Amino acid sequence: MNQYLYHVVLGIVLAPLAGSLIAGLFRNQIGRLGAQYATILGVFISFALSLFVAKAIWLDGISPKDFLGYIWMSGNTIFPFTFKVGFLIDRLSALMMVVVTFVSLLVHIYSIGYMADDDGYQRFFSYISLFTFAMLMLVTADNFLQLFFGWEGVGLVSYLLIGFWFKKESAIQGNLKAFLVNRVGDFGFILGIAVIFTYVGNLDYAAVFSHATELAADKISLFSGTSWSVVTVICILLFVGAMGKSAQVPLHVWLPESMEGPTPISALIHAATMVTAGVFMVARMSPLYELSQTALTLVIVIGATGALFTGLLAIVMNDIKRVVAYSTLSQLGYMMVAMGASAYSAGIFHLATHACFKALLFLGAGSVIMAMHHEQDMRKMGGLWKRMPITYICFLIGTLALCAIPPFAGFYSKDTIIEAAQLSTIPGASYAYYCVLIGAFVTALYSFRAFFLTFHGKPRMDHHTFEHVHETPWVVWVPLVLLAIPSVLLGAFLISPMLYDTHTVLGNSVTVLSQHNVLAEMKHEFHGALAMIPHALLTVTFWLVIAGIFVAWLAYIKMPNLPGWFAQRFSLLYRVFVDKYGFDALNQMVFVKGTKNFGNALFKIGDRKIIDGFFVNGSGISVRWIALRARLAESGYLYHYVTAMILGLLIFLFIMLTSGVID
Amino acid sequence: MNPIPISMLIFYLFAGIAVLSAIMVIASNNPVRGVLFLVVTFIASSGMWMMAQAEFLSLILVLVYVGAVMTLFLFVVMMINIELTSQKRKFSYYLPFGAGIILLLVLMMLIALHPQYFSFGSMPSGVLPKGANTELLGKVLYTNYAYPFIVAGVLLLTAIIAAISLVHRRPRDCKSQQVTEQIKTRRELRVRIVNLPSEKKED
Amino acid sequence: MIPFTHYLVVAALLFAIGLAGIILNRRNVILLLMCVELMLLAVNTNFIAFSNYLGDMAGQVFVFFILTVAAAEAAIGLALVTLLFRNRGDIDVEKMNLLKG
Amino acid sequence: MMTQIPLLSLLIWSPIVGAVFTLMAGDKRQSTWARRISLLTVLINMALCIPLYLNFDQSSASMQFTEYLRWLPAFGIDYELGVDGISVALILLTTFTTFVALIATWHSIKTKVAQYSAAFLIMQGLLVGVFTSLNAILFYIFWEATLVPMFLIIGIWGSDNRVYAAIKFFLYTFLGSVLMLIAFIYLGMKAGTFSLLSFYTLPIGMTAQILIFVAFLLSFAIKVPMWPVHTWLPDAHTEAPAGGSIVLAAVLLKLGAYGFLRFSLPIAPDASHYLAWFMIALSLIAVIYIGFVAIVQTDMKKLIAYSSISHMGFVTLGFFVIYLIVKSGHVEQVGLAFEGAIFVMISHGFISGALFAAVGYLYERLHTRQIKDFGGIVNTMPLMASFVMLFVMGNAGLPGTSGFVGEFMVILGSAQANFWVAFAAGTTLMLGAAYNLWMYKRVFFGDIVNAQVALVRDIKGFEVFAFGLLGLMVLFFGLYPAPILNLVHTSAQHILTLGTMTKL
Repeated sequence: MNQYLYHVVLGIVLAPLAGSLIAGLFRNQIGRLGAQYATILGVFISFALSLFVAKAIWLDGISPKDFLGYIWMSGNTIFPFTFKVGFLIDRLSALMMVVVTFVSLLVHIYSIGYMADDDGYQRFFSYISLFTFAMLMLVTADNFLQLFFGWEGVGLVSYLLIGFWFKKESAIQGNLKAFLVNRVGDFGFILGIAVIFTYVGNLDYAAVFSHATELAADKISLFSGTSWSVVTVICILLFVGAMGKSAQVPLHVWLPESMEGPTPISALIHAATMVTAGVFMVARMSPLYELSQTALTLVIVIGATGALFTGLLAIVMNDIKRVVAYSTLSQLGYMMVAMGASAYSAGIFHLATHACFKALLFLGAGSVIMAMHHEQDMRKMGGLWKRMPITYICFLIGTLALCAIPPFAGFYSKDTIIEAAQLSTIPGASYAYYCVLIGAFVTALYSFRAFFLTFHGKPRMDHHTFEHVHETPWVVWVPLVLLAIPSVLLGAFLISPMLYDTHTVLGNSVTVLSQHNVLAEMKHEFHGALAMIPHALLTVTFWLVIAGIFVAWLAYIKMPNLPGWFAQRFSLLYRVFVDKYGFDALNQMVFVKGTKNFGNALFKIGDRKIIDGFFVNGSGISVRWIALRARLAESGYLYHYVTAMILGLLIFLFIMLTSGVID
Repeated sequence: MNPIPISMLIFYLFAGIAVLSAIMVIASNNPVRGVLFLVVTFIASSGMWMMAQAEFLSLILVLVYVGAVMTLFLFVVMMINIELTSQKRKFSYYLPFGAGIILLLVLMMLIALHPQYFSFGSMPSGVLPKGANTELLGKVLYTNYAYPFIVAGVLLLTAIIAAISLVHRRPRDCKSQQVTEQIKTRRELRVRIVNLPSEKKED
Repeated sequence: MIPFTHYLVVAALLFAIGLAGIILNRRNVILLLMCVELMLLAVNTNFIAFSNYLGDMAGQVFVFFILTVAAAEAAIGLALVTLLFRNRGDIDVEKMNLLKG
Repeated sequence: MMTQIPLLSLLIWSPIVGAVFTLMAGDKRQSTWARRISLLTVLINMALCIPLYLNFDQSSASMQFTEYLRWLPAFGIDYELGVDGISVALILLTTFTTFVALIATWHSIKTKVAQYSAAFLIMQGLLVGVFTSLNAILFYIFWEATLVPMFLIIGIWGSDNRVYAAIKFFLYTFLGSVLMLIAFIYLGMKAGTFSLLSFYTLPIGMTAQILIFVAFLLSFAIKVPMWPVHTWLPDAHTEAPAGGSIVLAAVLLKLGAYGFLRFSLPIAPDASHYLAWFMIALSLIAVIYIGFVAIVQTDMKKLIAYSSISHMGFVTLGFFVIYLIVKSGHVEQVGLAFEGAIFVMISHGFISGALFAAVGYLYERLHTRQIKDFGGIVNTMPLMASFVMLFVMGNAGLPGTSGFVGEFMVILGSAQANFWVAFAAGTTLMLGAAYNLWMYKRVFFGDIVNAQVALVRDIKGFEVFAFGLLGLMVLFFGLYPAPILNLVHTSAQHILTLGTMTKL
């Protein structure tokens, strides 16, 4: 069974890689169809095998398995370490594998239609398969090295895909920004790994987790006079990595700009999978995070801040994809709040439902964009519901799920998170609770704003364009439908097994200390998925959502002048939102310009002036200066030389006589 | 006070002549006179050498040096027509400097000769073997110093060849045809093709 | 016998005069050659004095060779002077500063 | 174990003999014969490397394949050769790099091809000589001799400002070496022989050790180059032809690092220990300062040259951070940073070589190296762009490429010493990505900016072959670094034992 399962896991991970290599290396030989089928087959195999592994884990109940791939490197007495590539198959990674391969498969299919008339067709499929491979490496890793490999690997493919349309200046600007901001996170991440390694001497999860309590007891002094628990330092550093990858404030700036990539990418990478890697990582590291109250506080505060404040920005965005992108930022904040509240299962639950409905929203938006001939500005849409009914319904389902309307999937996961934040006792939890509560209102407002602007109201494009808008081909809408189904049902079906059953879906692959266990408290209130619906009607969350929808309807359908009036009345606030709290300006000023200026200063003053100018060329110049003066002694006259000789002779004679050498 | 021996007197005479005429060599304005004073110096020195029992060399100095080398000097001085523009002024201008240096040098040597530094006692003082100076020299020269002697001969030969080849005048202003040069020439050496832009019409 | 040091003093004087000649002479190259001859003479005198004092023929042999070399030197030097005069028209020492840095 | 064939001598002298034949072949008939002979010579040398690698006993720390010929016994100067694992790795790198440099610039050199190829062959032989010498004077001779072919390559086949660059290169590196010679002579006088292994066991006082260390430091630091004696490198690289840049970056810079581990650490361990903080500070300045400087470069070659300096900062950091690790009590773990540094040396050879080759290809086609003259190359040279993406990512230290492995090991090792050292070293993750990708964006991405770019043709033939080989190396050692590390484990341990043992 073990050997068998090992090969299955290898198949899951390597099938997309094989597809990617075939599509990438032989793109001219196999053509568009070949590339498309090779990659889809690869991902499909991966998906099917993931389901098989999932079945083995949950239904057959096999215990977590740790497979050794190969020894990356190992050493001798002065190098008593072993770095390896290995696969950890447990409940968490099985769930992630299913989510990743499922969304990836649908995005592959969807891309057939979306990318149909693009020159880089094969390249595109090669990239997304490569991404699937990297993501699978990330979720199946059994050690930090491989985690980091997958971590950076998805970053690379994300970079390549955002810049897929490399002729577009905004695209290549966006991908550079995405990679660099991610690298800032990775900087923290690798330092975290380094600290772990210093104290444990091993990068395997199992070894690290078994040393967790010692890490919590050890102290590290980073600044003189301070003394921190090692586990806190590790968790904060790793969380910096998660902030980069999962776009948490203040490292969130890259995600909106990543929307310059093709829409399927936004769905796959920047909504469903890659950006949730940080959430996954925190869940995976739960045995460490549980031991550090400080780190959990940081997680919950950062998460809550992101959940509320990036949501507010979505209200003023006009680009349909940007709205969805900011909503992703907001939802990622929710997931982090769940992590911070130690409700790891709830966070992962939200991750799964969010993967479905956010992918649905993105693909729906992509469908709209396709129909509108790559127009993304919502101010030029409107009234599309008649023209593209399937997209309309799917988008509505996605929006409802996002807004947490019962009984859609988002309701169950999000409601749980809000409640978890309320119950959590760690510092910062109450702040988080109010953030996510207001966030629910904001979510409803912006998502229905986008919905109304796009599908309702009067068409704001010219008549000719409107006439030509029609439903997209089946390869596009079938994935929408396939995603819409779980967006409706997943929550209700999964909530009990995920959160409350005796043997939950995640089981012992996450660790929760009893004093943090908010889900255990909530379990007493839980009486089945259906019972939650009437109960929800009595909660403040639900009514905030309804209020949000109502305001959106009021402002964008009933009284379309309201937003303009509002923007004028509160122009300062409006500007703050449009400027995205000034993060972009700050980055541009401090980091981009600052780096360039600093580099220029070092180069021009340090290298050119001081080192090269003063020392290097200076020594050359001084030699020349001395030589120019020394040559004057060379008069060329014989008698001068003779005089010099005699004087020298005299001096030596004198020295010999006085020093008594002759004796 | 002991009477000064006659040999000492003779030595002082020679020495005085040598030094004085040496001074005249460098002080005289006319090169011909300078050469002649040099001859006097050599002859006086020859006398001193004679007194030091180096008869052969002293005669050789007169015969070969004065007879041949100095004559050569005279020839050259006379052959080259030097304008005797007065440079006396410069001479006297530099004289104190030169005299100072000489003085210092001589002083230093005199000090060096002082017994305190120059201990003769440690030197093996000996007497030249009995016999004719020429024979003695010949014996050593043709036995122990045979090779240097040969080399000296070669050196003289080389000097002769060098002197001749330096001064030898080739027939000048001979305008002969050099066929090889003409054949070996290439086009690039003779003709240069220049691209001249055609003139544009004034608009 | 004439004291040995007398010879050395005379030789030193001759040598110094030769040197002074080189320094003071600004006119012609031939005088330089003559000064060199003078210095060689001084050196030879020293050799002879030592030879006599030490009773060793080696000093005289040296003088013999020095005479040879001096003759060769004089011959080549004069040839050069001739050549110089032929090419430049004068043998003025002050105009010979091709080595000027 | 002992082979009858003097393998090392063959590796040193056969390229030089080949160079003589190449020169004899001359530039007649479009230099066909010169090219063929030089290629054949390099291939023979690569074949010679196979028995070297296979017969090398990885479990032994002693010098292997030793050769000994009496040369100047009166002075203790002998023809003494031998290799350990680190030398073998560098010899393989040298041979491989020369091969790549020759085929990468197969068509780009048009004048004096025979002399050009011969210079490379001679340099290869001399470099192998440096890596195999076990006698200080022999080492010094090879060390200085390598300057000559490089000087010629830059000075003859370089671009506009080549004379300034060549002289700067020569004088700069020469200056440092002289002090090394003085240190050698001192050691030689003291030991009575110039044999390297006898230097290792020679007890030396602290003051003498520090003086020796400083003398070595100047010589090796200039060669590495370390900040602040690095300014010759950007100029030399900028002006050198592509092949010269490849060899310069891939192998010549490693001479300095090799010197540190072969001479400074074992001969003056106490001084190394005493001055470790200074070396670490210089290394970190190199990593950060040079990273910033690289960002603002406008010339592609300069940018890559600066990135080389930054990477070499990692090498020296790895060498000297071991003393901090020892001090912080992780004595048994010093191998990580140290071997990481060695790995950076090897990996940097592949990546920077490839990047310089890439700039060479672009220069050959567009006759400019200025970043602003490019843009949208990916439209016309997709294959080239793909390869360069791989190398740029390797240069930025992406996991899965060889560039990552060494940096990862050094950062992890530094964290064992001090968190802030690792912090400073880790900034390269951001800076490296910034300068590499920003350059890539401006050169390759975007729309076609001018007519020259629109007409340029993609790489093909030998160019693709060279890139393919390098890319294979970058990926292979990124995914499976064990072969190199297995090669150097025992030798590194031996050097570390010597380097952490007091000689007072």
